[in-house]
Amino acid sequence: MELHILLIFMIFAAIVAIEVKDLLSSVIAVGAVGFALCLAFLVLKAPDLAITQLVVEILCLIILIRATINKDLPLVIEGRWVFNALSTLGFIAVFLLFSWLALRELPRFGEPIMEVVKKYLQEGVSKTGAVNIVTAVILDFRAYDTLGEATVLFTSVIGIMAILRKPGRKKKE
Amino acid sequence: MILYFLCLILFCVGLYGVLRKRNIVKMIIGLGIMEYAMNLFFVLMGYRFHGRAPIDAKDQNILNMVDPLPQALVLTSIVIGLGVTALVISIAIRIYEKYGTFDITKIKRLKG
Amino acid sequence: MNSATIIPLFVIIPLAAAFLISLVGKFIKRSSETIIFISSLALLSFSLYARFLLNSSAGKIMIYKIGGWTPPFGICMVLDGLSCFMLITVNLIAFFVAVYSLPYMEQYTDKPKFFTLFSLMVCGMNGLIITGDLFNLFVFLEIASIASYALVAFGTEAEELEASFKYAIMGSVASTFIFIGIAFLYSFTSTLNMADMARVLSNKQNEWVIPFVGVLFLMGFGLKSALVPFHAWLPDAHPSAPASISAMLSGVLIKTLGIYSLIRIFFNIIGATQGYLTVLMFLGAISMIVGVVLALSQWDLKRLLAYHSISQIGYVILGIGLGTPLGILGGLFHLFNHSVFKSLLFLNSGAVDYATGTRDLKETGGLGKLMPVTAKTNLVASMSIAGIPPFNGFFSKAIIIIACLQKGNFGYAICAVIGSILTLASFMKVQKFAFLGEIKDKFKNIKEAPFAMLFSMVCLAIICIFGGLLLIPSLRFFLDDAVAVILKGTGYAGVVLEAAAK
Amino acid sequence: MINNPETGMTLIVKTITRLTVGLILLFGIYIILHGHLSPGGGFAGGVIVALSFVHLMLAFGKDVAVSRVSKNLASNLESIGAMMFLLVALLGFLRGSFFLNILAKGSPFNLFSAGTIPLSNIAIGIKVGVGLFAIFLALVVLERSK
Repeated sequence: MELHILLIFMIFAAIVAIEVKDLLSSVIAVGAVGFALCLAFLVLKAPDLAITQLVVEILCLIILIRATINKDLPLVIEGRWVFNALSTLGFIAVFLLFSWLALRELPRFGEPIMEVVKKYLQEGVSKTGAVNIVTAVILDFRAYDTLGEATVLFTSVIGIMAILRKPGRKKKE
Repeated sequence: MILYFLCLILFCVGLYGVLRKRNIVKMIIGLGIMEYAMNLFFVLMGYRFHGRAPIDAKDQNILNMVDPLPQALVLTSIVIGLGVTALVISIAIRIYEKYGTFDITKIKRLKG
Repeated sequence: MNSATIIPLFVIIPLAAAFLISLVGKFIKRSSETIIFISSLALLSFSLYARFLLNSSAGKIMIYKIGGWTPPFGICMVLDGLSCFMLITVNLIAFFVAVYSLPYMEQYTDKPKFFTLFSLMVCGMNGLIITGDLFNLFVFLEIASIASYALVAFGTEAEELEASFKYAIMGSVASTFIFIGIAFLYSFTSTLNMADMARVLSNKQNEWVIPFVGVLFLMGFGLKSALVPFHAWLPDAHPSAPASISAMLSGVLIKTLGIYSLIRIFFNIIGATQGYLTVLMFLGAISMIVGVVLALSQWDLKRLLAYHSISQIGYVILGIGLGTPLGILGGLFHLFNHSVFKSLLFLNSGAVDYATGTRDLKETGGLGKLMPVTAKTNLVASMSIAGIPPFNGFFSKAIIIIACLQKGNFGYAICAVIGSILTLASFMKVQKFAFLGEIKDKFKNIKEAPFAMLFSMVCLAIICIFGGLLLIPSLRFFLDDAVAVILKGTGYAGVVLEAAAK
Repeated sequence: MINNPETGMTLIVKTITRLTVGLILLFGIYIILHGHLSPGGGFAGGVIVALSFVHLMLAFGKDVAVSRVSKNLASNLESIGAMMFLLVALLGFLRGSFFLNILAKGSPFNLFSAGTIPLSNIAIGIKVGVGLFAIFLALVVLERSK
């Protein structure tokens, strides 16, 4: 039941984050959505994710505030034009309709079919020695994902440093 | 069933933000909300009623553990989201430095 | 060490090169160039060697179990006809673009960072091709995309930043759609291994999940491969990227990230029903026409080439969407040809930009006399993209058109013919305005591009000329294995699981 | 800690930071090391370590933190961390396949127990921590030089 409350709060905070005029308050509203997500992870029995989400959220907020703090905070004139509004809302309505139909056929909430994961749960500790099964999955059963993951972060750090360097091109002679 | 649908509504709020807003930072915020909804949707899939966190206790043998696989994948996806958001924010900062505004409709130096 | 241990090398080599370059790039002069040259050469030779290993392996498939776990529990790498075909295409173009960009990148500061990002992009593409796991495909898709977002904005000029921002936002939206699709599939089949998922999906009937997931993937990967409703980012992103990167983007990136993933998911996992095929064919035909029509009015050389990329991708999607063996053969062959001559065209435009400093066709004129080699390679590439007989473009387009006629939908065949005629027209314009006519006075003293750029352009031109030979019986195995994998469809699951059980 | 008044925040924040930065860093290292026993692992711990540096920089101004970890040192350390993780993966080649967990597994509940998992956790922790701090340095350095 508390998940329903959290989710409704997140949707409300997200709408506030999108619609509010001032940039800084929309950044704060996104922070609220992120922390509510962290709470949702705790309720869903995922402590690993709660820690990671909390900490990543703080860093994201710092970077976002750094990007918007002393910029001119213009009065944000509302949306682009009517056709764009209609097409977006139409697309969202169709997307939600079909997702409702598809969601009905998925296993019900709270009863996941866990064929592959049974092996992880039974042999997690014995085969990998790690008590935290999630870490066992990350660093042993599916360690290749984490290599890709570390590369994603490495790419974004190198990419950011490449974008933020001062003289982009040597001036032609 | 309702939880999944609420999560997809949150996803659509983020999508609305990305497609409709003119301010670059608002688009980045919409993207962030879409990432949050995406991660929550995957973890919701792995929840088990009165299940336990997937960490073995020393004494008893826990049988009803929650599904650890979505948690492992969403950990990866959270850090991917951080990487993409940081990259897009640094592009936005450089754009602000060059164009002097965050308004996407005014950033139109590209021809065609 | 059985023969399958070659497969992880396709990811380890570019990763090690990227980490090394970012470590030693600044201190040791020219070290980043040598490292990138060695790693791309090694990758090319390994992909060719893997092709022959594949011939000798049983059932034309090689499985590599990471960490020693059997597939449904761990991640496995799968090397079959289709992925080997894509590997050779990717590493061939990556090698020539790496050689090309050694002198070309002198215009930009901070070369080591460029080569790190380039090597990471190649690592992302290679990882995506050889993986047998759906979430792993998403992770490597992200690596290649983030590297290409940063590379598009490498010149940090105003237009490039704007183009890169639009590309990054649309790319991330596509990735979220793909991730939602993966979440649906995981919840429905509770496994992430592609082969295991195909097996579970084939005997678990559903009514709305697979169509919904199919549409999600079509939107996500359609945006990555710039099909028409989602092509808005491509004409902005490709011209503003450095020339070697737009060659990689147009030549290879939209194919591996977009088309290869679409093929894998639609043919090997979900099972291509007639509904999906007609949608694919329809999208392909529209892309063909829209791309060419928009390209006619362009004066910026690279923007014109970007619009042509959209129309040529339409050919490939039309070919593969036909579903008949001849159609798929034509589509894949055109995929290989397009990546060769489109990257050659972008490298030519880069050479023109390097020498004259401008890409606008109005200003450049009569460069043929001062840049003879570039003019000739551009002629070869223009002829093959327009589909003139001796060159490779003609063979693949002809096969696609014949396949369309065989299958009986004449509308698409007529679209294909009109498309190639308009392509010919617009490339005559390029040839006339860029290389023929009289030379402008401010370009009197330009000199030919440096040797390394000419080397890779000439080699690509040679491949363009002799590309048609791939159809002769002795070399047909190269394409036929890929076509066989696609035609097997969900049989892919049986083959992979049985090979993994060994 | 040089506490010249004009850089960084007010004195109160500086004194509190002086107390908490060490604790945050220690907590981050704890999370990295106990990745396979308690929740959190290389990623969460690395981000906490990065936050302790960011915390230091916000409170005391740019030059204090930069004096400790300069920008190219940060990017070098990050590539070293990434190299370490790749080497741990390649270790698996010695006995069979790519990511094989070849070190002794040990008994489950004590610290040195899960083979290569703690090593990978440390490598990822270093990489994430220093990498994210390098991002923050790049963002702030751009601000100064405008």
